[in-house]
Amino acid sequence: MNASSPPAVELAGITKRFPGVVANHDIHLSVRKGTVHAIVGENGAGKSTLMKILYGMQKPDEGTIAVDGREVSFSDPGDAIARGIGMVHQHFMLADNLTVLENTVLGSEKLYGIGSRARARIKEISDAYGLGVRPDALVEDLGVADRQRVEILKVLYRGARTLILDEPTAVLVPQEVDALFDNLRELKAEGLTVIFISHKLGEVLSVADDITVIRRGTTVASVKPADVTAKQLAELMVGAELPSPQTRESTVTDTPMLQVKDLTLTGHDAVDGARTILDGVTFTIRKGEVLGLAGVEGNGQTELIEALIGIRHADGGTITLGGEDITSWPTRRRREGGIGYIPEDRHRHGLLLESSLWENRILGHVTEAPNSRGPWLDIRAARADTERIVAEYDVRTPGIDVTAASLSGGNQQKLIVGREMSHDPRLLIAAHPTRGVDVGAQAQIWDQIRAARREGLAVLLISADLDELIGLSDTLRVMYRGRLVADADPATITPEALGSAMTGAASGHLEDEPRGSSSAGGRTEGRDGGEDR
Amino acid sequence: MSTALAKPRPAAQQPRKTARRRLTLAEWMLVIAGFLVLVSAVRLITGAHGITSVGQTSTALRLAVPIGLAGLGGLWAERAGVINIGLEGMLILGTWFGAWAGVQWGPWTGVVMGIVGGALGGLLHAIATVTFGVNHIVSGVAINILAVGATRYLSSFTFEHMEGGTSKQSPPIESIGQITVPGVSDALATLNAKHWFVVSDVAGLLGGLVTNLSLLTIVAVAMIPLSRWVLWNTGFGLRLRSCGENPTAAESLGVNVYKYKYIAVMISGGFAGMGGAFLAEVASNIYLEGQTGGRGYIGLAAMIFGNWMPGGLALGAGLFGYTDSLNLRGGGQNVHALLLLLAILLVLAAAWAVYRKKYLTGAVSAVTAAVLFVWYASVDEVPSQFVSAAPYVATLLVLAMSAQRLRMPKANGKSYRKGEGK
Amino acid sequence: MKKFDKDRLILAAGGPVLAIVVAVLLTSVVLLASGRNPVQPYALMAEYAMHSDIQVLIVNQAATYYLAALAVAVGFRMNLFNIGVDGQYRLAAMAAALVGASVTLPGPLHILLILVVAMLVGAFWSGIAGILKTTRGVSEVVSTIMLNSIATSLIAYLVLPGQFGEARGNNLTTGQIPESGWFPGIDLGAAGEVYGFTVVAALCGLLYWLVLNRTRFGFDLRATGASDSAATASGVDAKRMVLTSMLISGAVAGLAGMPVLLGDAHTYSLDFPAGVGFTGITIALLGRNHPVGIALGALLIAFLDKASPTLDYNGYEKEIATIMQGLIVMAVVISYESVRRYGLRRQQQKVGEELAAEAAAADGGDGPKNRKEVSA
Amino acid sequence: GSTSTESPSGSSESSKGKGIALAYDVGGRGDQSFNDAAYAGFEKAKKDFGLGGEDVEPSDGESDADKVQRLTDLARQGYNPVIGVGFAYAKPIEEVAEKFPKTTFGLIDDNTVQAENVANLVFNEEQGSYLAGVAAAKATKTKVVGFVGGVEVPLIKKFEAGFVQGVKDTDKSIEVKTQYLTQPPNMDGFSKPDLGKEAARGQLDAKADVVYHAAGLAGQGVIEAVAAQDKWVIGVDSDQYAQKTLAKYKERILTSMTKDVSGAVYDLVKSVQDGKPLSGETRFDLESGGVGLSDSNPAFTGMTELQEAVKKAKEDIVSGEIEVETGA
Ligand SMILES: Nc1ncnc2c1ncn2[C@@H]1O[C@H](COP(=O)(O)OP(=O)(O)OP(=O)(O)O)[C@@H](O)[C@H]1O
Ligand SMILES: Nc1ncnc2c1ncn2[C@@H]1O[C@H](COP(=O)(O)OP(=O)(O)OP(=O)(O)O)[C@@H](O)[C@H]1O
Ligand SMILES: [Mg+2]
Ligand SMILES: [Mg+2]
Repeated sequence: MNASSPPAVELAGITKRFPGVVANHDIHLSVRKGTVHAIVGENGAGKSTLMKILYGMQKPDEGTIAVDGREVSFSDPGDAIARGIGMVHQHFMLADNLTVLENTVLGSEKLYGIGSRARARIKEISDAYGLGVRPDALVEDLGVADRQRVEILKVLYRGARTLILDEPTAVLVPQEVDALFDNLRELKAEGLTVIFISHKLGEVLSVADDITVIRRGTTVASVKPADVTAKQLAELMVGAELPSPQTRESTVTDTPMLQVKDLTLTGHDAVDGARTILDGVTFTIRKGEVLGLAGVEGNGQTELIEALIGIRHADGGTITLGGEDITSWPTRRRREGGIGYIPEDRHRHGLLLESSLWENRILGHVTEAPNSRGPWLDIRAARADTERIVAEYDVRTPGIDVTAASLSGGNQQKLIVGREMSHDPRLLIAAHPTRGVDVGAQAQIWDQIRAARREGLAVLLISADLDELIGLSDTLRVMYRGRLVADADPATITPEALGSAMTGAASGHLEDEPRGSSSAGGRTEGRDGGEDR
Repeated sequence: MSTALAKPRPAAQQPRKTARRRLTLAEWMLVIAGFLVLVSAVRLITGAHGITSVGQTSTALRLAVPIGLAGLGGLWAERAGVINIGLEGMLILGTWFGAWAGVQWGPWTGVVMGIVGGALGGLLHAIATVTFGVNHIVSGVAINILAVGATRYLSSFTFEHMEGGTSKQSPPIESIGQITVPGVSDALATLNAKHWFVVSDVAGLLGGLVTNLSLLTIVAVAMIPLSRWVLWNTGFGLRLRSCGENPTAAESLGVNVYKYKYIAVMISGGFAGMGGAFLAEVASNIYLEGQTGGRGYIGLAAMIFGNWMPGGLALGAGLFGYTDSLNLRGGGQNVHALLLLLAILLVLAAAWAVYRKKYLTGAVSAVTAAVLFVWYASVDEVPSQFVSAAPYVATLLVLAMSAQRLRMPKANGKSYRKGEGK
Repeated sequence: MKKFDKDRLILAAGGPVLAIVVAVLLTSVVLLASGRNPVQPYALMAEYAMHSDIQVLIVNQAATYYLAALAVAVGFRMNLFNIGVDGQYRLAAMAAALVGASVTLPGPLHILLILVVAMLVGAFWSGIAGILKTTRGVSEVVSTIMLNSIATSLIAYLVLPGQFGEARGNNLTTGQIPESGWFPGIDLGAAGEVYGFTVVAALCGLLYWLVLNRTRFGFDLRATGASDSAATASGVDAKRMVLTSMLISGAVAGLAGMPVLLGDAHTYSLDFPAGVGFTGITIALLGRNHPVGIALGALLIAFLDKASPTLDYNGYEKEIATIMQGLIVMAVVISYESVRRYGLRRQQQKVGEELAAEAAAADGGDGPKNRKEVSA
Repeated sequence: GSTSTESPSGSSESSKGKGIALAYDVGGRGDQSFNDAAYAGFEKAKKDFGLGGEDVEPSDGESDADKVQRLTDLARQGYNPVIGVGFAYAKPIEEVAEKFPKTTFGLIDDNTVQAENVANLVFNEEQGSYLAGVAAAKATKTKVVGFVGGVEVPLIKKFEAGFVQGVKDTDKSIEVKTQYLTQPPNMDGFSKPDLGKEAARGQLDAKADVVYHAAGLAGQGVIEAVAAQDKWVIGVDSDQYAQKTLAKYKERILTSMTKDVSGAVYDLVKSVQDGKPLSGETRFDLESGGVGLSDSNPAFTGMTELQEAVKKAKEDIVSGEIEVETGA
């Protein structure tokens, strides 16, 4: 673009401290008008914090912000919006029980009212950028990709000239990512500026005009995509060489550990009555096998896990663990029976945030040694064992009496992994085990899963990170609309081919075509094709 | 308030066309008509003509107003995400301030000051819950205690020294004035007195709504559609509701969540205060210690009953006012008739449950219906002790039948801090 | 780790002390604003409470409050708000008095029977709310409010002379419990008699603590209160837990009537104390659901209750004590919350600092940190 | 430690004492009814005999122990007599009277406690109510009359029983509508005029044209509602025709069933002053004038037929010819 015009956004010397963490330290960033500027960095590097500062949601402790060459000071997002800055957050900022229209006009009612004018304007924007949103749908009825579009719509509706997209692709499948990038290019063509955050380096290299790397809260490099490779970029991010999930020595045995047959689940809710969530799900995991389950969020994976762990009761089908029918067992008995569980949302399902570490060590295993004897808790033993876990799993904490909330996400996750592994599970259900965890801890968790697998553990792995899924699994399945629609061999499959099956475009056995088009093998449904491997 | 158990998530890739099945207007009319026919039949069978008389409806309306106002107070606060169990205290402040100003400067000033008094209680609640992040229920309980102490204390400095007042009671307040729609009211009363099938019942129900209406009642009733309009049809209302659904999202769009919570809780207190003023000025014409008698809690119940919607809470308050009015107006016979009505309704519910293949529910309903019928057949009047429980039992029963469809604002009762959202 | 504990202790004590000081100051402001002496009422009340007979009254009242507050606290620990303690308490006291008056058994058995009836009836009444919540999703807040009023009607019916009650002058009672059903008190001579049941109340507190903090069941209960979703995932049957804790809460509520019934009244009559359940809510909040905290809260409220009459004798309004109660509750919860936040922030800060120091030491020691982690 | 009531002066045993002590029941002073009537007698006696005195209110939800404490406090301080207003004081007085044999304890509305130094001041409310029933029966034109009771307790049941009997004895064909406002221990029925108002409206709608209330403060609502429709209302406890707060409605207050609590308190104080303290049961009935009908409304005194019937009934009750039910 025009080199002489002032940068769209100029951040200088930004420092932001949180209790215990310096999230940003003396950050400098200059974003040219009409470009896509990518910011990369590992988890917890301080990217979101920086963007929140630019968007007025956090106040910097030090440093200045300039928009279009003029220095500004934002006291809340309203000020930033008034300056033409819009942000799509890493976590959706949508009110489920309000309609798309209401979510969109919220806070900017003065622009076009909240009635028909607003609706017309939304249609107009939606059509102009091909977003395809329905203004009167309730947000809770939308899928992730649609929600993503609503978020973008919200920003455009406010007439933003600078868009911040914080990890917009994390929950999208590759095809959806492509569609999003088309949108971004269109926006750029119109002269808008986009700040784009991701740690998926391939994406970044394909869409960005400039790249800034942040490590441990500070800018370490500014590069052009043409000048770097993904590997170089990654090493800039991490400050060291990358570990990899790829290790292939099969430990799969012939003994089935978990057998799921025709599992069916129908949801009843007040909103729309009966609805099929799981439809005849059938699969087997053998001892020493990691079965990876791919799928876009919301296609029944969560419910499948909940049915396996016993939080939900299936309407039909059987679950067999090591030859025993556990279909009618309550959660506690299943856990005592050797199911370990790393939940996808550790804050909601894995931890008592305001309780101490040793109490969190008891959670989920209160009936088992060393936590209790008879009806009594054995606090001394539980504490001792917590010390052991902290040491063995490298949980970084000054002690076991601090609350779980005061640990960082990665360390919380290590505690959970340690806890679940300490009860010698026969089956481990691991949902997004490394989500929000930094590279070091990630490798450690992978190692632990592999080590347990060697000793005969069966693992059901669910992850949105396709590299992790492919790298760790012995077998891959794809779940779509509550059914297992495809399977693949992780040794040969590509993320793209997997992605197309996740959108329902392909089914059956996915062939190992290098750039996996969606030409599916047989039209075998997951239900039938499940048992043949 | 309720700890929701795991709720199924919608499957992402299947946008559902019809999100929520609502009854159409025609279906509603049909349901209402059916109900009226049933009530009328029960009335004719039992001879309890009181159940749909003009007086009954008009009493029900008067008893429902303070509950409805308290409920509206609850609605405004909870729509913005603040649970308000301090409604009772705000109601008490409303009675005191309403009477204190009413005695000196006339009833309308009293109403205004009642609202101000309630809003002060709301302000305190907002300071505690919004600024200090105190548990909403705890703060509400504290406000209830404070309101009792403060009004008693204040009374001994004010009313005790007034002519005709004591430390527990204010002097009489001038009437706020009431209207009766001329002609219509009499005509409906005449029709009602004929005891015709359905016609008289409708006349009775309508008649009650146009007879001896206090001006404040009209104002209060108007607050229901007004609240509905403000909350759902204005930008202000949208912002306010967004604070109860997802305050972080609201914050991210530049909504000052604290401000809206403050406003909402103060309006909430204001409505409760108006309810208090109604109690002191219309329901009776004096302030009396203990006058509110737990109506704040009942209002809260009416609001939950009404699914956090103005129309629903009006229905809840109406149900409560109606059963309470039955109790106060020759309760024994009326409630006896209600037993029959309830038995018939339960038979219908049982049939519906069996049709929906919910056999257990069906069986429970059927057995309860049978018990009620036996009770109905074996006595002529229900003992007064049970009659006085009728409003509470009715509320509990209706809730038991409908509670699972309720949905409260998602962030209701959660503490919110600016800049700490994920 | 000791450092954290000390911090925690200071924080724990700091909250309430700060709060009471603030509440006293605010009350003084109220007194000043109304042209009263801002200090003398406290002096009067403190002086009055120095008397041994008033102390006995305070302790006796505190026993009732303590049990009621424990009942509320069991619910709170589960995020259940049992507003119905009052109804459960009254209904249970009435039923227990009825049964107690209509049987004669040897001493301990008689008392035991009365206690069992009280607990069962209390549990039954709260169980209705529990069942409605677990099967129909009815908010316990609403259902217990309704059940309070229904209990009133039910009691009014049952104590009618035609039913189970008997008339005694203008009063209605359930008949006198024979002496074998009286709980022996602790005679302090001129000061009066401390209810023997106070000891039982204290034991209940101990049991509460023991069950909650030292048993599997208690852990499940606390876990459910701390995070419903995490507890469910950990294998707690949330619905059963709701019902169980509702039943326990009701049973304890049933006991709340026993100090007075077995120690003094020996019958349920129209003037049996009501409203105890609501005071219990206040006290549970004051005591932060901790058995010792609740005991202190119960004593504080009982003190305000029993020492306030002296204000009347000395030309002050007794309502000053009520205002103080409200202000204390408000101030206490605000200061608890502030202190809790402060504590959490401080802890996170410390964790951060210690880890940073550790990392610095490690970095100084051997090579890049990441390498070390992966090889660990 | 010491007890709160160990009086350092030791004056407690002097016969004259510090004056009169009055301990109220729930509601306390300002209830415009029972407690206020006791207060009136207390004030009058203080003035007439030049005595000091103390009146004390109860707290919410208190137990017998608190009442015992209160009475002990008062007796120790040397008050004599010590009067407990309301039957709730029965047990506490029984206990405290034993400890203070030289103090006279007055107990209003209860006769279950027998002791040398306890004066049970009880009223035959049913007798007065009977007269109210007769008056209502004579005044009604629609042959429907109403009774509104505050809280359904035995005391108020007595009012109802006498009233119903009075009506029925006068004219069997008259229908009596009975309505209670609340159930114990919910005492709202004595303090919520709005409930009284709606209940009275219900009875008026059911054609009642004379309504008798025994509902304390809630009765004000009854009076307001009945007066608004120009029907007759019969007051209770004191002469409500003369009450200032009710001046607006006094034309429609036919009469009031008076219960002379004030006089009872005064009599008791007087007896103590005279050195012959009342002991045991003292009945305030029609004969003694402890209960009766007020006649300050000229409209009432002008109804000759009614007056004759009332007079006759009164004579019959006094002579024992008519035995009035108490509803127990
Ligand atoms: N409100 C807050 N209070 C305290 N610490 C915070 C807060 N927000 C962020 N942090 C901390 O600041 C650091 C930077 O967080 P930030 O969210 O900016 O990281 P990020 O680079 O966006 O990571 P990710 O890739 O995981 O999204 C982290 O250690 C985080 O825990
Ligand atoms: N919203 C928040 N409010 C308060 N504190 C927070 C918040 N988010 C994070 N923190 C704190 O910030 C610190 C770091 O948390 P976070 O999980 O983001 O770290 P991280 O850098 O991502 O670490 P890891 O690499 O182990 O995942 C912790 O002390 C955490 O308690
Ligand atoms: Mg992190
Ligand atoms: Mg981020």
